[in-house]
Amino acid sequence: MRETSSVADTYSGSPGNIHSQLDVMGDPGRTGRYGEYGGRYVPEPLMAACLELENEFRLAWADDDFHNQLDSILRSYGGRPTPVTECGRLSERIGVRVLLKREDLAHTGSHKINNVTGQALLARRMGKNRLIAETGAGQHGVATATAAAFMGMECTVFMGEVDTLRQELNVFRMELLGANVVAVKSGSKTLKDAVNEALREWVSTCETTHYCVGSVMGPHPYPWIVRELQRVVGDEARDQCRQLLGGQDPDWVVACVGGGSNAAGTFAGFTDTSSNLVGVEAAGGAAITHGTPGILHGMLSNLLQDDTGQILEAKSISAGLDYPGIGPEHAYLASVGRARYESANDDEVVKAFCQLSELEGIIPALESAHAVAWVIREAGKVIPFGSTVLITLSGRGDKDVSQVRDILRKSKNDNEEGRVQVG
Amino acid sequence: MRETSSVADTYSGSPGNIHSQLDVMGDPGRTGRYGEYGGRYVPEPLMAACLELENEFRLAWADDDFHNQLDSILRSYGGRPTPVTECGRLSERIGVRVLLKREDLAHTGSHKINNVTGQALLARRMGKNRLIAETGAGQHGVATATAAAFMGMECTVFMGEVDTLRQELNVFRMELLGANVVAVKSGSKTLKDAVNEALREWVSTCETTHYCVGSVMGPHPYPWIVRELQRVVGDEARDQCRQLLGGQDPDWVVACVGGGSNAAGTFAGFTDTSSNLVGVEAAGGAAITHGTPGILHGMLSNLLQDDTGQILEAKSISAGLDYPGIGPEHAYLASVGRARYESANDDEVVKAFCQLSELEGIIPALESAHAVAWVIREAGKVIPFGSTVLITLSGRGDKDVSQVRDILRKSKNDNEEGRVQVG
Amino acid sequence: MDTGTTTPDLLSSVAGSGTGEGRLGAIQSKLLSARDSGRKSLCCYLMGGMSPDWQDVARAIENGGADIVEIGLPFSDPMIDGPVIQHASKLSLDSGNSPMSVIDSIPCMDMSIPVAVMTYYNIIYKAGLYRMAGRIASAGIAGSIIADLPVEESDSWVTTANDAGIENIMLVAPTTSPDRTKIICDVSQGFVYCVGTMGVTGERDELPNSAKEVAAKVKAATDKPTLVGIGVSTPSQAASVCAIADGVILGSAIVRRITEGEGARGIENFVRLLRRSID
Amino acid sequence: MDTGTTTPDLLSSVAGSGTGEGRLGAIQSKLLSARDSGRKSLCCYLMGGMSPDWQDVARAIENGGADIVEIGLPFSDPMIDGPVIQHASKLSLDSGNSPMSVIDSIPCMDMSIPVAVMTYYNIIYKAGLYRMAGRIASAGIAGSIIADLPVEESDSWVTTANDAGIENIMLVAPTTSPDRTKIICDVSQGFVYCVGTMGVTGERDELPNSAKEVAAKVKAATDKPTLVGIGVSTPSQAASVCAIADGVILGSAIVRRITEGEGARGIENFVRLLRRSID
Ligand SMILES: Cc1ncc(COP(=O)(O)O)c(C=O)c1O
Ligand SMILES: Cc1ncc(COP(=O)(O)O)c(C=O)c1O
Repeated sequence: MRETSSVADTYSGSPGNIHSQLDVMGDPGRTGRYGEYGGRYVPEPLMAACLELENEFRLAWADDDFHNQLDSILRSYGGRPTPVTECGRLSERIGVRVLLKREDLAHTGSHKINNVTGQALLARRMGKNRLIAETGAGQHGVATATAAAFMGMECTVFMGEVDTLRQELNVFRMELLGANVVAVKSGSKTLKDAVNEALREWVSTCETTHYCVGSVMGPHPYPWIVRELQRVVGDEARDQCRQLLGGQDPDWVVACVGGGSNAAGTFAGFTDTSSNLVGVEAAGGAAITHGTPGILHGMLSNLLQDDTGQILEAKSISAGLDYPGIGPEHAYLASVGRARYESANDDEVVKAFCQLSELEGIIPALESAHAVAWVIREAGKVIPFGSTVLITLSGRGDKDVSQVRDILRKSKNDNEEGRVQVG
Repeated sequence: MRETSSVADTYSGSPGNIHSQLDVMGDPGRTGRYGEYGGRYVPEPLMAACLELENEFRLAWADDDFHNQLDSILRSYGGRPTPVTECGRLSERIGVRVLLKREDLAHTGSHKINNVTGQALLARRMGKNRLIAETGAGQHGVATATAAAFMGMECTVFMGEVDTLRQELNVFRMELLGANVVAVKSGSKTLKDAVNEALREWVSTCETTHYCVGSVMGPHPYPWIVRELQRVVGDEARDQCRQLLGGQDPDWVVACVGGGSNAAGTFAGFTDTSSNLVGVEAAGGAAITHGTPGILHGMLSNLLQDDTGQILEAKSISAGLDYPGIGPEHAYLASVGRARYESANDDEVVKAFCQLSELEGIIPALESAHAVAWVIREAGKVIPFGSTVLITLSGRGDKDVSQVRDILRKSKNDNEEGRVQVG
Repeated sequence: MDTGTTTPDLLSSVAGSGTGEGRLGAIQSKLLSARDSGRKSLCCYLMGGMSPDWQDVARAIENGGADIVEIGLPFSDPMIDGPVIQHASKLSLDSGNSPMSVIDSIPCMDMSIPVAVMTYYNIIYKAGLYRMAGRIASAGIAGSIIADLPVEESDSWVTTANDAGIENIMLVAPTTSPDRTKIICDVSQGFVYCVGTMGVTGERDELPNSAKEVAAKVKAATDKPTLVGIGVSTPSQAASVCAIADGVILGSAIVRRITEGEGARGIENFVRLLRRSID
Repeated sequence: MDTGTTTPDLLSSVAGSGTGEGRLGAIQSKLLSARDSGRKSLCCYLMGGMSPDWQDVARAIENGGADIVEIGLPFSDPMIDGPVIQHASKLSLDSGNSPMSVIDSIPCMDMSIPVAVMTYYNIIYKAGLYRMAGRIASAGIAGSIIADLPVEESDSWVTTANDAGIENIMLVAPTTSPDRTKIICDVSQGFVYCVGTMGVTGERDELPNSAKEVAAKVKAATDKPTLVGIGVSTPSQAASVCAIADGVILGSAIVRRITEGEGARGIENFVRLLRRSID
């Protein structure tokens, strides 16, 4: 752990199989460090809960019974394994072979169910019968409410007031699932404030309540727990790819990055291969590209912040990527060069959303469309023609259809107005 | 085939394993008869296309390559097999053991993908590069547009104008997938008129276009083709149930019935077992309970119609069950007593929708909620306590969430107004 | 359940049934004698009950020189009809008509040319085949055209209709195979209805090639009168088709005019134009 | 990346570090001498920059009889703060203040009681630990309280702060284990901040039982001054806690009054009430 900076020096900028010797994406230890990133920056009242959680997770994760229970729920309830789909038409169009890991087919429509199922089981193991969660667009909130319903637990979801209005239907969906949704009115009234509020709630209830964090973020052990719970995505995908590719791994493995859980879970399956790993952030929320190291929500990672350390709002078309930070392990992977982080802007993303729909009959989540957009853009450039690319399609786009419709209508109207003015 | 009425006499009213000797749900022959039901009542211009389709299907269905292709797409693209989920909390609540066959996890969110994938492959085999389809709520339209996108085919979907307004988002979804959506302005401007219009379009284009019928309805060979393509639901479910139930079959097998494709596909896996088969219609579209035999859309079956043979509009909370007819094989199964057909009303359905969401974390399609509603109502009555019930959850309810929200709000307001008046 | 379901198992079983043979009905004799005298035949369609003056219009059609008048019995779901006739069907039902009420009003119209009813099978099936055949026959109606009753499914109705003295007219389409054409021609009575185009009823600017082709195909298969309908919209198109066919059937062109408010007089003039174009 | 990341790997490595020993800082000496003279201590919090007159209010707190004034440095995401202090933080930032501007205005306030700053670690981390420690020290500020810097992560800051002569005050919570309490008490300087309740900052009607329990726990573990904050809102609650603790910290009760427009005079009176209740 202490050799971090020398490791970073040796490997930075050179992705490839040289890293297979490293124990990347392993156990971050008691301090929860990924190189210099991670850690556990929480007020003392939360320390006991964090320590208990770490201990319980260590026990559970070493326990075959726990794995069996989790695997069985994910299989018979969550719809795992999800398939890998060969995208014939898109591949032909762009000249690289595209495979999609289909988390859109998982129950509740995204990879989030993998994480919440594991955490709900863990909570039950700890004797806690209540889950709280933060949510941005609502995907993680819906997933948490789902797991709580299935396991008969209480559930409260914190959601920025702005988001509750933007995603009114997801609020109702959570309520249908029996959850109590709290509209957070502090700060920017969006995801980061929902996290703050969930942490605040957790401070006063941590003895009976488990905080079900939605991505590879937060204080140790969350980034580790969530990555391990999402590892199933990468593990499945690697086996499936090897079957499809005659034992080979894909040349590129690409996933979108909000907090970074679907990317972390995917990458975890490929760290010991020679695949190039790419995380794609929203251009307006690119914590790796435009962020600087800082501490938020219990972790040291890259953040969008001003010079005085005030956290900035992320702004992107996809609510699920509207987070001003990134999981600390991604900051680490970027710093050592084992993964690279790129971004895609809103226009490209809408185009990719439409292209994947039209060419493959798969409407991606706007979040996932970031990964697709980057691959489309870089095919024949960064990604050589003829390469094989695995994209994790983290979720389905049904939730985004009305937003995209409005965007397309608006841009159509703008164009028409433009034309009228010209003519 | 000619012994139909004596068969009906012998067995009517006595469901059970006595039927395992019968070739129920087998090949309906060249005439496409299920007892007295079915047939092929189409204008002469469509006969050639129907005959060609039957011939091609017979060849394809006897062809291992075709099955391999289909199975492979359903597996790697469609998300099959879908799991069977044990509903612990609902079971405890109602005193019967409930298992769900999870078609909600299939790509596009319902069992419809099984059918359209098969028909699209069949169309390609016939050298037809264009699909047309009717749709009510939009599920079959979305599924058809999806298959067309995936296979690079053209697609036009006919949808009643009333439905295009009610389900505006699904219209956009189909357009995203590259389909052309035609708002049908004739008749009641709903599903049955969309079928009429699709048939009309087919008359003028049948040499290049395949009509992708959405349920076990229409002229022979459609009811047969669609049942065979949905058989995968029942076949999978039977194996999965036997695994779960120590080699036993469920006592009851229940599915909702619009046209009847998910029920037919499910039942097909269980006809040779001793399971009781139950199809649940919408109370406002109960063609078996309230309909009389007649001819519509190319088939002889039970229809909602007036004394003079004019077809009536079905009215239910779930657009997918708003069809005034039912697949002819269901009329047959009802007449010989191999399956029974029940109905659930809108109130029960909304309640079941909420209960399944809250108890199991699964938001069902309103269509599927009919099957759940009947089981909840009859647990401990028609269904003895302690029985095992397999319900096919034909689809997910995301599409219905906003409608249910409006219904619940309205009934809450009504109640409050009522209270105010009383007080 | 009535006899509507006793359909033949296979097309081949129909082939030899020869229901088309035997004594000639009013429609077939009229059309044959026209042909024998070198005249082309004209059959005009209107939807029963579509307008308050529909009975006058039917008589105007007779007066204009049609050989046969075809009267639609309204059905909620007219699958082979285009917008014009769909709308007429809806108008009829909306003004309180029913298939039976249309049938029952035929006798008092006192037509002297043969009348055929055109409808969909459910109308007959729901009423009961025997009952419906009796009702049609007692109304003095000579023939029936059931749009969605292909030859495979036609046995029950043909038998019942024949017993009541009704000629059942069958359709041949451009896509109908030669073998099948032969069988349909055998079974069809009155005349053989050649579907002039692959499509629904409705007017078209151009006469499709298929109109003549299907007529030629049918004429090669049978001696029965061969009329072309669907896709024939104007006097000149009618004339063109009659170069091959024994006559034409016009529906939408007439129904549209009625819908647009053209009265009996106007329709009579239009029919006269048609008559002249094929004479 | 700066030294903020050189944290101890294990809690145990902190235990022996004994940073709490050595020469006493201004805060700790003041509180110890109060205790030695049998007086309870009062520490009052306000958010720097939250109102135009905040500096006057700080002086009023001194005049009212507080022993320590705690000044919040505004942060956008104050995770352990309830709505009252969150809002104050936002008010401060919205009126153009920054953590540095607050620090820089302390000297001219000319306080004669020790000042501690209270903030979140990102404010320090982003500025750079060394730079921030220097700035705080040159402003004459005696102590720091970093809400989200638990003992495991505190090594770098404590070292840097100590070098600059700043006392870093650490928190003990009701859920903190005995072992851990011991370690935190060892590391904490100035005083030990006992978190009186499991919850965020904010006023409460009742003094939670945990307030006295945590004070007792800490007093059993250390001789350092033991002050209870979070969950203490009124003079009588303050008095009640001081039955066990060496003093109390009031934040939200003061900040709310400022937010509601209470000026320096009003706050001074409130502080006087508090002072009287614990004397
Ligand atoms: C479909 C989908 N993909 C991706 C994300 C981003 O989260 P993460 O980066 O943790 O995978 C979200 C978050 O809501 C999401 O809903
Ligand atoms: C989810 C779902 N279930 C059921 C149905 C009814 O169709 P069927 O009876 O053919 O299964 C539909 C039709 O749209 C549907 O969308």
